[in-house]
Amino acid sequence: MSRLESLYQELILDHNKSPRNFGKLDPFTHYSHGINPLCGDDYEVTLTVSDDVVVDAQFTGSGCAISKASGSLMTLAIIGQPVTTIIRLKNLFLKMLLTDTLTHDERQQLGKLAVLEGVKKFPARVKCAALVWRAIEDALSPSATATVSTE
Amino acid sequence: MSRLESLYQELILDHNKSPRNFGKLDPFTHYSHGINPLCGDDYEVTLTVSDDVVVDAQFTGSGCAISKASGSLMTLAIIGQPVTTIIRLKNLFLKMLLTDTLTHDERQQLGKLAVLEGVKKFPARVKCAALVWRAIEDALSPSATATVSTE
Amino acid sequence: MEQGGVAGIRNQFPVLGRQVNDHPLVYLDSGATTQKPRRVIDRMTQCLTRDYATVHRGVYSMSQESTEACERVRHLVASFVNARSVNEVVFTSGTTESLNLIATILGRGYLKSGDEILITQMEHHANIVPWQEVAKSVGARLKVAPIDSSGDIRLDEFNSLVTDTTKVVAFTHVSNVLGTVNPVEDLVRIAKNVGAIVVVDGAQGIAHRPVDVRKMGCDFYCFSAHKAYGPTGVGVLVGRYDLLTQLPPYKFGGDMIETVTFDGSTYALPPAKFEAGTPPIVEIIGLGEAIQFLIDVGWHALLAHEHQLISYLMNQLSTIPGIQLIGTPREKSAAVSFVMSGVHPHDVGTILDQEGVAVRVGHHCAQPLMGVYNVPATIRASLGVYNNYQDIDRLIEALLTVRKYFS
Amino acid sequence: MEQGGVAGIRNQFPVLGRQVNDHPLVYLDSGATTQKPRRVIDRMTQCLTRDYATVHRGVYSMSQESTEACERVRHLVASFVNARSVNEVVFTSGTTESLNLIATILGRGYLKSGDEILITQMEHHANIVPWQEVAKSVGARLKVAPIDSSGDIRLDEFNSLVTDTTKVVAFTHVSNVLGTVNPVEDLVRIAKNVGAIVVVDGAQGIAHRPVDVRKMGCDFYCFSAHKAYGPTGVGVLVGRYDLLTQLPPYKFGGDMIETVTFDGSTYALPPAKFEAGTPPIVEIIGLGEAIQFLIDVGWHALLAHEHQLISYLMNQLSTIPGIQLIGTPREKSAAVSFVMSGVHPHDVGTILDQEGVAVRVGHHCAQPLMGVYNVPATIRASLGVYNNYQDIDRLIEALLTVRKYFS
Ligand SMILES: Cc1ncc(COP(=O)(O)O)c(C=O)c1O
Ligand SMILES: Cc1ncc(COP(=O)(O)O)c(C=O)c1O
Repeated sequence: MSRLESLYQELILDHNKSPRNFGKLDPFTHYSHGINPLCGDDYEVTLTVSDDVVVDAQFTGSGCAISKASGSLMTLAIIGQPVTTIIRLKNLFLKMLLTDTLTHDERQQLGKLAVLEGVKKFPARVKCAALVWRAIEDALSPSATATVSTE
Repeated sequence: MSRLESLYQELILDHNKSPRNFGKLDPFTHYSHGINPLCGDDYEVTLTVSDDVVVDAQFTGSGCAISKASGSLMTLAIIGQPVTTIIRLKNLFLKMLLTDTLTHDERQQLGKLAVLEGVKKFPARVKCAALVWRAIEDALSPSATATVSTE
Repeated sequence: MEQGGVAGIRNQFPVLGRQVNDHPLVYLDSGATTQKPRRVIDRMTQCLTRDYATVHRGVYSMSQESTEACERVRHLVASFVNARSVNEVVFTSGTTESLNLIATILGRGYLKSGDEILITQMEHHANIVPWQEVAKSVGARLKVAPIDSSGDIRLDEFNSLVTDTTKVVAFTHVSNVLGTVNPVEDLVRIAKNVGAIVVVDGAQGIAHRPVDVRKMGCDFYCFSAHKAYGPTGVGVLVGRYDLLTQLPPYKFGGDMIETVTFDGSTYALPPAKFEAGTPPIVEIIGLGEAIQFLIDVGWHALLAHEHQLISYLMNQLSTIPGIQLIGTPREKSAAVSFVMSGVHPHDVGTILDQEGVAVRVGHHCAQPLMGVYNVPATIRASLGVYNNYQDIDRLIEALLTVRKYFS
Repeated sequence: MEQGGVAGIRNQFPVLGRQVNDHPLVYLDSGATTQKPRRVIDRMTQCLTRDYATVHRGVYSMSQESTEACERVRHLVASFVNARSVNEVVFTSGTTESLNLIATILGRGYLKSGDEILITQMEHHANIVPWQEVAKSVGARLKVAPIDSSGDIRLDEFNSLVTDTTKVVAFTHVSNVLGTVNPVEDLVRIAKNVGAIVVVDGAQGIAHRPVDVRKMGCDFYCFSAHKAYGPTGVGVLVGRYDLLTQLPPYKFGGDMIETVTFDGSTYALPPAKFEAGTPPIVEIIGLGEAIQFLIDVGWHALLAHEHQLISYLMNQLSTIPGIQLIGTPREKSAAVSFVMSGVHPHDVGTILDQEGVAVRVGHHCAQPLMGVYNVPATIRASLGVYNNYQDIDRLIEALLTVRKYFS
C-alpha cells in the first residue's frame, strides 16, 4: 500500500462521501465547536448525554476527508457508550496519532477507528483527524469552552 | 605624506589645540547652532554683520580636530569679508570637500582653508569639516533655523 | 518557451534540483515566497564572509562600506519603483510591517473620529486587520469595496464608496488569491478626487508588474523582498516624502533619533526616522541583488513568460472535470486559485505533495474573500520566473491522481 | 590563551582573514554586531539552496519541514534562556522591535495615567525612547535610576525610586558602553516587591553571560541574533506566557489571527499572536545555529576568554598616558569605553581605522549616559569570542600612533 493509499483507504473515502450522523441534535445536552483556523476545518458536535452515557451524537460542518471521516467514525464509536469509555477511546485515538504505535490489544479496542492510523505518516494532517475528538473532549469537560481551536 | 599625515597636518593640529576666535559674541546679530548627532559635534557660531560685512565672528562648542580646526580657520577667513564673498568661499569649500578637485585659481582663493582638502579621502569625516560652514550658511540665510544638523 | 531573459533560468535556482517524496520538486507556491537565485545567495554569503559590519554608526572603513552598500540598495529600490527621491525608501521587515507602520502613523497623526478608511474584499489579512485596529482606536469606520464574480473590483461601487469622509484608501496591487491586477491608476484617481491618502499593498505586485509609484500616483507602496527572489526579514515602504516628514515615527530606538535626553527626544529625518535599530543589513544587500536579478531578466521577458504560463495553466485546468476557477479577472497575474468538486483543498494539497508538487491550500490569509466566494479554502498554484510547461503538466497529472481517489 | 572551547576559533570566522587599509583586520566592534562563524553562514546557505519554503501555511512537505526547523529553533532558544515553555519565545526583528513591542502592548493593555516607569541612566536609546513615548501616550511618568561614577546602578537610589506607583522597571542586562553586568536578580527582587513588570534588555547579555529567565525572575527578556554570532533581521522577546496571553497584540496580519471578518478579528495564542506576517525564516535558522555555536563553545570557555582579555585590555590601556576609562563597574563584560585627553574620539576612530583597527566611537546610542559622564562621545573597544591578545596589542600600538599626532 502506498502512503497515499494508506491515508485514503476505502473506508475513509466512504465516510467522507456519506458521513454518518451528520447533522445537529435538537435539543442536545452537550455541545462543542471545533475549528482549525489555518485550513478552515469547522465542525459542531452535539450530544445527548443521559446518566453518563452518550445516547445520541451528531456532527456537522465542513472540512477535509480526514476530518469528516474521523467525525463520522467517531459518532459510530461513541453512541451508546459511557462517557468514561469515550474518554478512554479518545486518549487511545490521540495516542495512535501522536505517539507510539499501539499494542495489538489497543488497536482492537479502537476497532474501525484504527483505519485512521495512516494519518500518522502525514504530520500536517494529524490535527484534521484529531479535531472532532478535541471537540468531544471539550464538550464533555466540565469547563466546556464552546469553541476549540487546533493548531 | 601618508593619508593620515595629509589629514592631520600641522596647521590643523595647531588650530585644534588653539582655536582662534573661540567664544561667543555678545551681542551678536547672527547666530546658528550646528550639530552632528551621530558623532556629537556641536558648535555655536555668532556673527556681527554690519552693512553686509561680517565685522566679527566667533565660534564655540566641542567636536573633533577636523571640525574645530575648520571652525577656527573659517573665522579667520570670514572676518572683515562681505557676505557675498563668504557665500562664495563656502561654496568653494564645500566643492573642495564634496565634488571635483579644485582649479589652481580656486585653491588660491581658499587660501589656508585648502589645508582641509585631505579630508576628502575620509568620507566619514567630510561632514566634520563642513559643519561650521553649514552653520554659517544657515546664520546668513534669511530663513535661519537656529539649529542645523549634518548627516 | 525558455527564451530571452528566462532562458536557462532554472539552473540559477539550486533548490529546483531537489527531490520531494521521491519526485523532482515542482514548486508552485511563489505567491507565498519565491525561491532564491544563486546570485542572491552568493551575494549574502560574500557579505557575511568578507564585508560584514554595522551601518551608520562606525567611522571605520568596513562600517562605512557596509553603510554605502545598503544605501546603494536604497537607490536601486528608489529607481526600480521610480520614487521621487531615495529618501522615500524605508526599509522594514516586510509587507506586514510596512502596512502596520503606515496604518499606525496615520492613526497617530492623521485620522480622526468619523473618518472613513476604504479597503476591498480581496485584501490579505495584512491589509485588513491593521486598518480594523486603527479604525477602532481613532473611531474611524472601515468600509469594504466589493468585487464582482470574476474577481475585479466593481469600479461603480468603489466610486460611490469614496466620499469626502474617505481619508485613506488601501488596496492590493495584485491579489494573492485571484491574481487580479488592479487598475491602480484608476483607483488612485478616484481616491485623489477626495484627497484621500492611498496605500498600495505591493506584496504580489513587485515581482510581477513594473511599478512606477509616480505614475500610479499612490502615496505609499509596500512590499517584501522574499516574494521577489530576495531574502526573508526585509521589506520596503515607499512613501511620499512630505507625508513621511509630517507623520510621527513608528518604532523608537537607535538611529531614528537626533537627540535623546531623559526629558524627551527629537527625531531624524526620513527615512532614518522610520528605521529604528540595527537594520537587516545582510538582507538589504540580498534585496539589492534580487532587484538587480529582476532588472537583468527584464520586464519584457518576465511578463511574456508569466503570460504564456498562466494561459497554459488555465487551459490545462479546464480539461479536468469538476474544477472551478476562483478569479477570472480582466488582467490576471501569477496566482491561480481553484476548487475541485467533491474534494476538500486540504486533501488535494496532501496528494499533490506526495507527487512532489508544492501548492498552497487554505484561505491564503484572505478569510473574508473566502466568504465572498463561499468556499472554506482554495487550492492555489502560483508561478515564479523559474516555472515551465513541464511543471504545469506535472500539476495536472497530480490533479488527475486526486480524481482517482475522489471521483 | 586559545584553549578549550575557543582554541582555533578564529579560523571559524572567515572575515578575520581580511585586510583593512593594508593591515589585517582587528575587529573590536562586537558590541555593535558580531562577525559570523562559518557554520552559521553555511547553515543559512544550505537552507536557501535546499530547504527553503514558507512556514505555517503549507501542507506540502518542504513547508512542514521549514516550519519544524523554525520551531526547533524556538525550542533551542527556550532551553538556552530556560524559559518556562517554548510558547514564551516570540521571534521579532531584533532587540529594538522586542522593546517597542513590549512597551507598546504594556501601554495599550496595562499602564495607566499616573503610573511610573523606571529605567536607568545607562540605557541604550532602544530602552529609553519607547518608554518616553508610551509614558507620553498614557500619561505615565518616566523615572531614571542613577549610576555611580564607576558605572554601577546605585542600589540605594534604585530601591527608593521603586514605589507602589512603579508599574514597569526596564533595565539592561549588560551596558553596551560601560560593560556593567547588572545584578539582575537583585533589581528584579526590588521591583517585584511592588509587583512591577520587569523588562530586561539583553542585547549585550545574551552572548556574554548565561541567561536564565526563571532564575532572573524577569517578565521579559529581549535580544538580537546579530550580536550573538547570528544573522541580522531576527531577534527574540522571551515573555511570561500569562502576560503574553493577557496583553493585546502588537502587529496585525497573517498568522497572528484566528479568524478575520470585515467586522472584526480574533487572535491566535502566543507566540503566534505576536508574529504577524512571514517571519524571517532563514534568519531564524541562522539564529538556531548561532545558539548551538555558543552552546558548543560553552560558557566556561566563553567567560574565561572574556575575563582574560578584558583584564589584559584594561591593563594595557593603563600604560597609555591620558586615558580615562568610562566604566569600571564591579563586574565588567566585553565593552571597554574610554576617552583620551586632548583628542576627540572621532579622531581616534579615524587613526585606528588607518591601522586596520575597527572600534566604535560616538555616543553608542546612549546620549543621556554621555551626559552623565560629561563627555560628548567615547571610544569603545568591544570583544567577541574571536579576539585575542594580539588584537589588543594592535589596538594599543594604534593608540600610541594617536598620541604621536595629538601629544
Ligand atoms: C497581498 C499580500 N499582502 C501582504 C502579504 C504579507 O507579506 P509578508 O508576509 O511578507 O509580510 C502577502 C503575503 O503573504 C500578500 O500576498
Ligand atoms: C544595550 C542595547 N540595547 C538595545 C540595542 C538595540 O539592538 P538592535 O539594534 O539589534 O535592535 C543595542 C544595540 O545596538 C544595545 O547595545
